[in-house]
Amino acid sequence: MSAQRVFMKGNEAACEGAFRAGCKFFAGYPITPQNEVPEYMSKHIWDHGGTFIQSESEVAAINMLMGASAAGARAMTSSSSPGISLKQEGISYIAMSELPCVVMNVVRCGPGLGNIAPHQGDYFQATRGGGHGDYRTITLAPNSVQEMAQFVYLAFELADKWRNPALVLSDGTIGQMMEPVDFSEMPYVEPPDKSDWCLNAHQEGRERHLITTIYLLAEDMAPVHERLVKKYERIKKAEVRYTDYMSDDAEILIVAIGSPSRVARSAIKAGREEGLKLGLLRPITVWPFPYGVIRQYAESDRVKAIVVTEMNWGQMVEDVAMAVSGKKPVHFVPKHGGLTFTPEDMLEPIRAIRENPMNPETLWVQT
Amino acid sequence: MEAVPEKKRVTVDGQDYELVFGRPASLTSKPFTYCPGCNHGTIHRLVAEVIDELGIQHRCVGMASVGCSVFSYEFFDFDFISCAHGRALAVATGVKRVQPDTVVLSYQGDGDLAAIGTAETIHAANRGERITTIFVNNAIYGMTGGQMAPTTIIGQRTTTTPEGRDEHRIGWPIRMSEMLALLPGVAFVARTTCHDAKSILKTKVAIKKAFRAQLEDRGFSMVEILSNCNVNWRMTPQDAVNWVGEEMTKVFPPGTYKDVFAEDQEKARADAPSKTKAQSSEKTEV
Amino acid sequence: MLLEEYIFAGFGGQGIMTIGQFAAYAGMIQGYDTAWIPSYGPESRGGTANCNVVISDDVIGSPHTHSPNGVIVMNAPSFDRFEPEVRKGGVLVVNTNLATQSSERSDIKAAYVPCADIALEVGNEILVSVVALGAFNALKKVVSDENMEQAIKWKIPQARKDLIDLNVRAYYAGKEYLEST
Amino acid sequence: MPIGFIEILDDTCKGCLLCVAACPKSLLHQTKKKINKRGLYPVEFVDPEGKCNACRLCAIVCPDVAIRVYKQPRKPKTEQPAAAEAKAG
Repeated sequence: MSAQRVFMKGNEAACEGAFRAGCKFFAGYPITPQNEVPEYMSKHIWDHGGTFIQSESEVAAINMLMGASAAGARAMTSSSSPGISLKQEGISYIAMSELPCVVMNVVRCGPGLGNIAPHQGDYFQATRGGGHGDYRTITLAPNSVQEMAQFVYLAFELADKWRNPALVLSDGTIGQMMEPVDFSEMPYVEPPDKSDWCLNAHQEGRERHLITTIYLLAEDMAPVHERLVKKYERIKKAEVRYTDYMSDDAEILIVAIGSPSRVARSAIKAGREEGLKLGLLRPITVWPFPYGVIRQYAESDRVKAIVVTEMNWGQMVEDVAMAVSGKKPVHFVPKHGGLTFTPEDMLEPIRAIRENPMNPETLWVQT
Repeated sequence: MEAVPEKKRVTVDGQDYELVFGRPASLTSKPFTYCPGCNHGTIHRLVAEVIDELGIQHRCVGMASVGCSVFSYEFFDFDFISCAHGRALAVATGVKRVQPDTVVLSYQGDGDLAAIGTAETIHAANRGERITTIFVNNAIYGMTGGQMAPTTIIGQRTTTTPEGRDEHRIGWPIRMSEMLALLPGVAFVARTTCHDAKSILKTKVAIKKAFRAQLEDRGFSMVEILSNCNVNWRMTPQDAVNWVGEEMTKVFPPGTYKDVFAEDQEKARADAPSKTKAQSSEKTEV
Repeated sequence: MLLEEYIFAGFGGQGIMTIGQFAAYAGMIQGYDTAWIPSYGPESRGGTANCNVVISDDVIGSPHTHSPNGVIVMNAPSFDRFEPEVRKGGVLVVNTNLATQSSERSDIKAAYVPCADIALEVGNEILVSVVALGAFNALKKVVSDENMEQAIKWKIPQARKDLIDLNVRAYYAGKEYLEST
Repeated sequence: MPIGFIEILDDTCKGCLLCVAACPKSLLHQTKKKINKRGLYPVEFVDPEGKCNACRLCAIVCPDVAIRVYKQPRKPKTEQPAAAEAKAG
């Protein structure tokens, strides 16, 4: 094992990932369970030549990010569910302005204030745009402290590559836990030069730069939409990421992200000891979603059923069901209210599914 | 609608004439699209003139807010970004912190700055962000068709106060300049009007001071400019500017509410007697 | 295969979170994968608090543990809640200064340590949890004492050398109490 | 010879008439003789007696920068104030 490992919280590791990616601006507002992010940022971002602002609201934070990004900096904000709802306005504007930025959501339980326990109720919000209008945000779902750092690092890269907001969809467990992290794969980088489009004080002798989201005439707006749609199509082709575990010979495929995907790993190990041939497919990008690979599993004769485990009332399961397209039964095993899964919570319904792949108890049926 | 290009000098009947009033360089050639008589145009011109005189056109970055001035970037000839309703000062904060060399201009109306963006306004001011804000207060929502604004005065009829603004139902017009003047982060805040030539010239002086506050790194600056919306007020342009001068100024008294430059001078004056004493004693010694 | 799952529980302010981090960090430098997670929230100030520690020689699945094989309870409510959860063959350390119950289970190894008394002897009441950790690790022996010392030095700022020394002494005091009884 | 004169950009003028009220010599009028590209009646400048002294009040109140003001250069005095101004600046 590497000697370079440091032991830290997921929320702090995310900040370190950001520093290594050259993040120079952070604005945020306190909300549990992501408070370590602004705390860590406020302490360390100055050493990296950046700026930290504790904003008056999440609404202001995301708009500060818009300004910082428009001015050419790699910029990041983080929040937890209710705060991310407030940020949706700004994310919509940033997406339409085609500005890069990174937004991290350490998801807690909603709706409303809910509670501060880990949850996955913001999946739809993250993968369907989230704010008003028609847009998408690249969304990465880490399941370890290592990935908190790595995915924030990657999110900056993808955001700049596509000039689009990139989301890191974490959850309270991943944000709050401490684990060893290895930063050797995350060298410090200089952010790309954006002076060909950013707002700056060096306008002499060049065309002025305009960043706007308003096109009052439909015939002006249509080409902009077309450009965005084409971009999203290219992202869908280029950026799908996923990982699997023991899925080569699996008869029942579990699809999970975030902390439930870790529990699923424990469940698969325990299940295999009692003869259940289980495997895991874990999307890393939930937008773009790995429809193709799930479809392949669904089309395989070996796979008898697909089980989606989520800490919500059923969100990602709809994407999975879309990918499976009725070729195999899709089951949904949820956890509500901020409770966390135990491996047994997953194994018990899976045993029933093995007995009856159409077991109505867990079968996901869309009416 | 390109006008004939400006000539700096013309000769008429053998007599040379110089252009003494033309279009500022910081404005694009596009004619304003505001309603006839609307002071947005006047204020745009004043801001552009000040930017020209300070020689900062190519350092300026503008925030276009939501309201009638949403397309202000069509008219100002420097980098611009259009912001969500009320969020201009948050966006401006981001720009200024990342590019401190820029001169950041935020151009906002009353709905934007004093209703939906109140929090952003107060906190940008309180952080003392080096931003210059032009706050155009015309006591009404112009672009959406004449609804009540936070600055609508008592008794004023709008499409959402058809009987006139009733303070018992909806509260009083909000005085932003007076409020912001209380914040230590604010370097300069003044309220001016645009209802006649004299007040327009005063407005220009205030705008210049506001930019100076930013250029000299003193803090947040804002000029609240009482403007008209003759169309939604259902008045002629002349009646509307008269109403600004006669009625609006009663509720929104023009004046300078915070001025670090004046405070500097006052301090210098207060220190002066002791200095002159010291100097004179030195002299006697010599 | 090594899979150690611990729950440390007590009042907020007793240093429960800190000893969890000591154990997890020590596990990491010993070469294992480790995870630490608090039960976080508003109740973490002054109320009951607990944290989970997982140490494994394989990739760690769930960081939450529901059947721990090692538990420290620093007060009576924590005893009531977690004593029944200890896995068969697991270890339970009880701070007898605040938890006067004793376990009737024969399938676990329980140790009763007057942590607060020992901490006071060492020099400060705030060391109460570190004493418990010393006793706990004397039973567990999963990570070495040297690595525990390293963990203490990692967590406490170098400028507070006095505190580091106190913590190390408290750890060994707990260990010695257990070994002497 | 008049001291000054103004040029009204017909297609920029929106006929708001603020300049008409501002002119101390009443040299500006809404004539309705012509209609501009916007479909509005631009203001007309009529100064047969050469009264305009290029005071700029019309241009100052014009919300559309539709008025250009021209003025005879001051004869020998021009140098001095300009130099003084430059020093002050």
